Amino acid sequence: MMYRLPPVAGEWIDRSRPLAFEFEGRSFQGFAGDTVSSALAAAGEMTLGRSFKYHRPRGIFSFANHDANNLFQVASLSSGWVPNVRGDVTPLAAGMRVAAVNTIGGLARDRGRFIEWLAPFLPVGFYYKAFHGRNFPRWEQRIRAISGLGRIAADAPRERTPKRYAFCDVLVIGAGSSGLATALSAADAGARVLLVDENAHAGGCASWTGSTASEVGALIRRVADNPNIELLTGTYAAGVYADRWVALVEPSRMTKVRAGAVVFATGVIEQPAVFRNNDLPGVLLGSAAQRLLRRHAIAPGKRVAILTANREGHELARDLRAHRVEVAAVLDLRAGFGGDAQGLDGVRCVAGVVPEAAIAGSNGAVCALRLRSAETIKCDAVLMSVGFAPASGLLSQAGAVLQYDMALQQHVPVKLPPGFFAAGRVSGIYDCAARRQDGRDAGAEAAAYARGGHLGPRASRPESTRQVSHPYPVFPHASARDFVDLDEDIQVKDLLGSAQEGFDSTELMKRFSTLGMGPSQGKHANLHGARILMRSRDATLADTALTTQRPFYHPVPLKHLAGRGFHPHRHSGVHDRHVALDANFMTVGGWQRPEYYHASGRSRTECIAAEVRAVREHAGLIDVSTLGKIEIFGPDAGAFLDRIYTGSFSDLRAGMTRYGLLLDEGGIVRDDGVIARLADQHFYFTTTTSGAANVYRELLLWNARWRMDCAFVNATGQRAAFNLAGPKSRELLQAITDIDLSEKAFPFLGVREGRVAGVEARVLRAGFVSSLGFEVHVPYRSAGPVWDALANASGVRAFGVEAQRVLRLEKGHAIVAQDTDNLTNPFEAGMGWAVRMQKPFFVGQRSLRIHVRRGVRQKLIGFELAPEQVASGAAIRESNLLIHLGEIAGRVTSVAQSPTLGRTIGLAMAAPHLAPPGTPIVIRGSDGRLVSARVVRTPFLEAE
Amino acid sequence: MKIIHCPLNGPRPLLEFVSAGEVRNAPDPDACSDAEWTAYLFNRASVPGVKREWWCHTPSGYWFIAERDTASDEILATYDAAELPARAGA
Amino acid sequence: MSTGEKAWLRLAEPLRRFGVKGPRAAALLEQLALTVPATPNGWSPLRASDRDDSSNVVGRLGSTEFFVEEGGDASGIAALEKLTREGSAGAYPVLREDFAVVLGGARAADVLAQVCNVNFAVLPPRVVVMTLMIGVSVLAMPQETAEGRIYRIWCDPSFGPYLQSELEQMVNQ
Amino acid sequence: MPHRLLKFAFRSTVPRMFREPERLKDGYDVVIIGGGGHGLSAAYYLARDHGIRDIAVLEKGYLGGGNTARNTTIIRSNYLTPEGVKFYDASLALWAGLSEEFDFNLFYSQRGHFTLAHSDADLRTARWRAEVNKHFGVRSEVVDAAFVKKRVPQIDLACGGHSPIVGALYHEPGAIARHDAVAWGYARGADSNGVEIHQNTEVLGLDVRDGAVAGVRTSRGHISTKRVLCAVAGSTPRILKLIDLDSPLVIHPLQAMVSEPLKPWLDPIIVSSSLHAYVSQSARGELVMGASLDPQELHSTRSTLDFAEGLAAHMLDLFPFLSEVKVNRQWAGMADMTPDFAPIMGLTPCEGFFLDAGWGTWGFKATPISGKTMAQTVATGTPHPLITSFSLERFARLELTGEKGAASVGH
Repeated sequence: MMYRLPPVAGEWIDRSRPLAFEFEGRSFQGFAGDTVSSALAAAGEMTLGRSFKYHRPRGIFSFANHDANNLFQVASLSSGWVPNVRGDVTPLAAGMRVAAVNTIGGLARDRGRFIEWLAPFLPVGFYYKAFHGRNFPRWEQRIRAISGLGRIAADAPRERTPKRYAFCDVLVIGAGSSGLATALSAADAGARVLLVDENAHAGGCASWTGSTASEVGALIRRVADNPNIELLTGTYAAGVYADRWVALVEPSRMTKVRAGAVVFATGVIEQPAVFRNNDLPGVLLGSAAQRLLRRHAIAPGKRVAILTANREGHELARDLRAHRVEVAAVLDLRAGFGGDAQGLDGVRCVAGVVPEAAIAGSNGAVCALRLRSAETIKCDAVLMSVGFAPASGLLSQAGAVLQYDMALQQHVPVKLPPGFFAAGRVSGIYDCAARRQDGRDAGAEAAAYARGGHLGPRASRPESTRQVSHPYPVFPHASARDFVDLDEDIQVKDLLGSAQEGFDSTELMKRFSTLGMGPSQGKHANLHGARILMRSRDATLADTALTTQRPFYHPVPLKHLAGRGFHPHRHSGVHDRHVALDANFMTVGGWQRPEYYHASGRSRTECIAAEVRAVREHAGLIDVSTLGKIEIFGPDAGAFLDRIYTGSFSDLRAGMTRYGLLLDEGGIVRDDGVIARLADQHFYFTTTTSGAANVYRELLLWNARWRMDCAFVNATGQRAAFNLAGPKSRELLQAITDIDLSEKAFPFLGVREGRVAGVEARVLRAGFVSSLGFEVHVPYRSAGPVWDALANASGVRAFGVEAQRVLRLEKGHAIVAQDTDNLTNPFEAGMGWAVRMQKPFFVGQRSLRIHVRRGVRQKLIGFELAPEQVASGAAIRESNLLIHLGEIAGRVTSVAQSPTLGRTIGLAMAAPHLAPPGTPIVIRGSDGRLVSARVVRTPFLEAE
Repeated sequence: MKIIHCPLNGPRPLLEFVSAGEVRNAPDPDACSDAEWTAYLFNRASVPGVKREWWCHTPSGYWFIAERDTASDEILATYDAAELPARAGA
Repeated sequence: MSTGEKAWLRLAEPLRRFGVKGPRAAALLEQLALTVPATPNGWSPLRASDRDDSSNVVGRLGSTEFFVEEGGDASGIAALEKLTREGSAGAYPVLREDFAVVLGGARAADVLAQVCNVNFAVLPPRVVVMTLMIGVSVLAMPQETAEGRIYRIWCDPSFGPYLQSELEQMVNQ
Repeated sequence: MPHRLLKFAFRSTVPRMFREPERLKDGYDVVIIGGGGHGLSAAYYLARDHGIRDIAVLEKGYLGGGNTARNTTIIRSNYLTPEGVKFYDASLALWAGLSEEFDFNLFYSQRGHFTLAHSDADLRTARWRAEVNKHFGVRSEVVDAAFVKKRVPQIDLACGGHSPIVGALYHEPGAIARHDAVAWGYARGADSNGVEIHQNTEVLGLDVRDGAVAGVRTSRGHISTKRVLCAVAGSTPRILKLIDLDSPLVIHPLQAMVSEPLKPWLDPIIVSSSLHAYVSQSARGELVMGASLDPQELHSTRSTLDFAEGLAAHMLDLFPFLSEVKVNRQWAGMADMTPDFAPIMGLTPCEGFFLDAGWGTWGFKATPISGKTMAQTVATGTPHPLITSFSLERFARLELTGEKGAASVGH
């Protein structure tokens, strides 16, 4: 059983700050500096979780976020229940409530454990081979219910954690002895260094692999004192992206750092020995025991057996004894262990050991280890130190090439992309002095690269020949439970079975067996998986590549990725007026636009109808500031517009406007607007609200290609625009402007500059919603007073987008992208009148020639419903289909009940043979009812 | 995120740019056949390799040329469109 | 990187703004004895007589467009408006109703780091940066003043309320 | 417990699911380039329905290792155009029976599919699709926000107040399946019908004589054949280059990411075209999340951080309580996009060279029907009626399909 030791030099816990918390409903106490798992271990809790598939009891294994044994459902004071909290690395907080995930009825009495009895019936991929057929939905429900781990809490709040950008010359990932040395040498070379480590404190494993705590402490202090180094602990690099863009995940923030150079000092991940019951609580990695011991002053057990194949295992034994922990035996898989066992007199050291099985005691944790020699060693902990794999996830994300070194029995980077460097054990260098040397060299190289320089090849690379990894510490058992992947409960036979069935490449095996697909992404499993596969094919790891490693290195909470969540939106210069008028807003192209204005006691429809009537009978005012507004200056301005729009503009008289239709090169309608000529070399024109940004950018692109002599200004946001429409608009506007609005002085389609309400304005005669109307364009900051002057004119009523839709429909005007789609050309949209085919050139012209020759395949028509249909409650909505002889013959693109005409009118894209006015058509309502209508000429409303 | 060296604004993250795809010369619309025209409209040289593309730095509305390897996403050169004839000739 | 002192945000009222672009825009500035920043995307005090920390500045956007911000009687802007309105070939008026703020304080850089992916530390002192700030196109200009380094920021006025509220939230944290 | 499980307890060895032929033969009746879902499915139906068994499927990497392994497994038929709806509806009909047919559980799971509408423009498109779907007997309906809330009680209809959900297109047949298993199932089916599957076999060249296919040069030797079917998605341009065939295909990365396993809470598939995000929960409990294509052409499966950031933000707009849920892994596939968001299927100017491409973001759901229709097309030399509007010539005729209107997020 694990227990807390007296103070250990350099321990991370603060014994003066006890923290009370709850686990599975029972009360516990740990210390500040504990993780959830270490606090439980210190209290002697061996079983901390249940496994994914068989619900086997599980405890501390890697104690380093390399396995998923200890996943918890945690509620802290600050948050609701959080799923899948990694207890091994999550700092303990006062008042935490902790429960194991994936149990049915609690950790101790987990009813899920009975699933293991079915194990013989559940070979690898069993779910592919059963459950299908009639009853699948029922089976699937059960399978879903037992799969998955943590539970979401639907009432949990949206956490808004900040994100920040950072820049550094050299980013060093990993603050072990190699990383610390790297950072110092890079900083000495003048680089600004960012040093990150996922642990709560720097130092890594240095203090138990060759250095003393004080040596490491000294290194850390030098780093802390160096003004050129910023050290971030409790921070992991989650992903490495293009151009050395690295995601750093801190507890409550994500930093996106752009590094001039990156050094991976990420170290290694200890790999387990595979034998029967190697997953029992109390069977853990040697490095896990070291972390428990040195950081949290926890003894792995009262009487421990060490299963090893390297010097590290023997050092562990020495270390444990130094802390008065009884070592039952050091069991070495190697034929002999030379000098490794020095200083272990009195401890039984056996060479050439083959483990048979770990044996569970009454508490479910290990109580003995049986060897193939039939000997059984009583112990309450088995510590495995048989080899390592490089922590190479980030390296392979960066595009490094790793190769399996047969001498080391480890993958090592053989090729790193420019700007990336590696140092220390990740490169297979284990000797402590050599690791620091390697770090110093890498730091110098990285600093030089970040400055745009390059150091020559190193005089000498530290030798990396000491073999610390056993080539095949896998000891399959006839009755299995010899786990390769603890996340997924994958045993040796599962992998052999996959290979046997034909899934005998690393990728296929992974996918069929789900090896490495669990929360720890195979950190402790992929290597052995590959070894087992290769052996089954009589090959070695040198002959294959590991499966691709992708972001993230450790999982990242959505809140860190999402950040505060920004939603850019635009307000017109009179937004406050709309609010004051109780507008119902809608979002259009990023703008907040009034859909209609609430009137007390009136329904939405009534409000819209009233707004329409105001325009028809008197005058209405709409804010059209959202329209794109572009100016073109220069000698070629007219010629340029001739090439862009379908109409001709070089012959447009100054003071006049003309409709502009924009196509793409395929001849499809893209955008439209009104183009005004203010002076010989000065045009001002509008685009649709949603098209504004793209149209402006497209014009710039065309001119980057044509290089004509004109300059462009995007005035969209800089100018406000209001349309005063209706029979009374002229006299009302005349009262507040110095422009002569008389028909003679200011004809239809005219444009004038002058003052409106004392503000410099451009005024366009607009006919979109009514025969008589004036669009007033003024600077953004003057919008308020001008709106007030117009809105306060007698009887003027503000109207919104919905009323505008009805009004323009009555006038038979199509809206691009509502009444047209991705295949519509101008002739089909009834806009042929705006196309000057005889012009020398315009965008889309060449394609139109083909369209014309082929003839139209659809036509935009106007229709109206027979009054009796409306009376009978027939409802037609936009996108309802036209049906002809049982086939689809078109669709409704716009429809509305016209308050002015008292009829339901609409536009539809229809088969050409239905186009002639008077043709009866049939529309299928959403309820399936067939409604008869009649094609009519547009505009529906000639003149008010 | 990728860095693009805008000839006007210097190195900036991809976020600030949009691309209009490969630099392509339209055939003479009056001389070419329908087939040649539709081929220009739709067909692309989409085999991976180094391509000359139109890129726009959106905050400044500046269009320029980037030579990008569509296999590695590496950008080998960026320059003002005025240099296009010279570079294309080269 | 950051002292205890916070960052602050100030609306750049009542300064006036105007722009001019076109092949002869630079000539027009010179004609009015206004400074023409030497390099594209550089800025300088509006007149030779203006000090480095003056609020009267002219920024060069690319090579042929200029952005002027001026306080007091804004006589420079008035002159530019007049000439361009009368139509001066090759120099065209650009209406500038921008939303304008000044970000300053010891932790201004920390605020910028949350909203903008430009490393001002490595840029020349008299630079005008056209970039994106939390999704909005802005002009940003660092300036050394008695209050220390400040950042003058301009954007399309319709985005003003959004940018202001987001920046204020961050400044207040 | 299903009886099928019983036999496992008493069986030590299991047969290979598909053989691993030692060497390539000198010639085959049909050569299929691409051992993904589409290629294997075509091989299966050629052998089963058309008695053509002398087939080699050539796979550059491992079985189903391309987009079959990388897609997010959403299956639906709620398309916009008649040709699209009919094609994918036929696919769903085949999907339903596959597990039984292969005696291999593909975990084909009908979950219902919501396309959320955040604006009246969204609703207009939703209704358009619903009306066309219903016309062809496909179960799709425009539903209101309350209905969405009923099926997904946890969703935030206000989307944080930024783009409220005003309704949705609900497509009851919407389903997911275990993507790898689809390739394996077809491989097993093809293999048992005599088809040879050759992994790690790359096509290096194509022999064309007098405008007709004559043979295939591979990394493992030369094959003579008169019929070649190309089903290689993102690698199509590379293959077409071998016979100098131009196409409108452009390759874009399509990215996705997956969360840690959670206890089941999300039943249906949720798509928001305005927010460019979609999500479903797999049988393992993982949230499988994706968005729209990367904007630039790129022949790579690299991941980007900004993708994960943007998608995460939108996920939290829809499901704010997922703030603490962790994303385990992101990845990408190479989508071969067409200008009109519809596939390119059928004959080509090169006689005997058949093309199954342009699968963009919709290839997985078409796996069965693309195989079935291409099999008939290859066997008879004339396009299957369901694919005539997907021909390569449609672009030269300026007769594009109208699918683009509904495909802002291809899932």
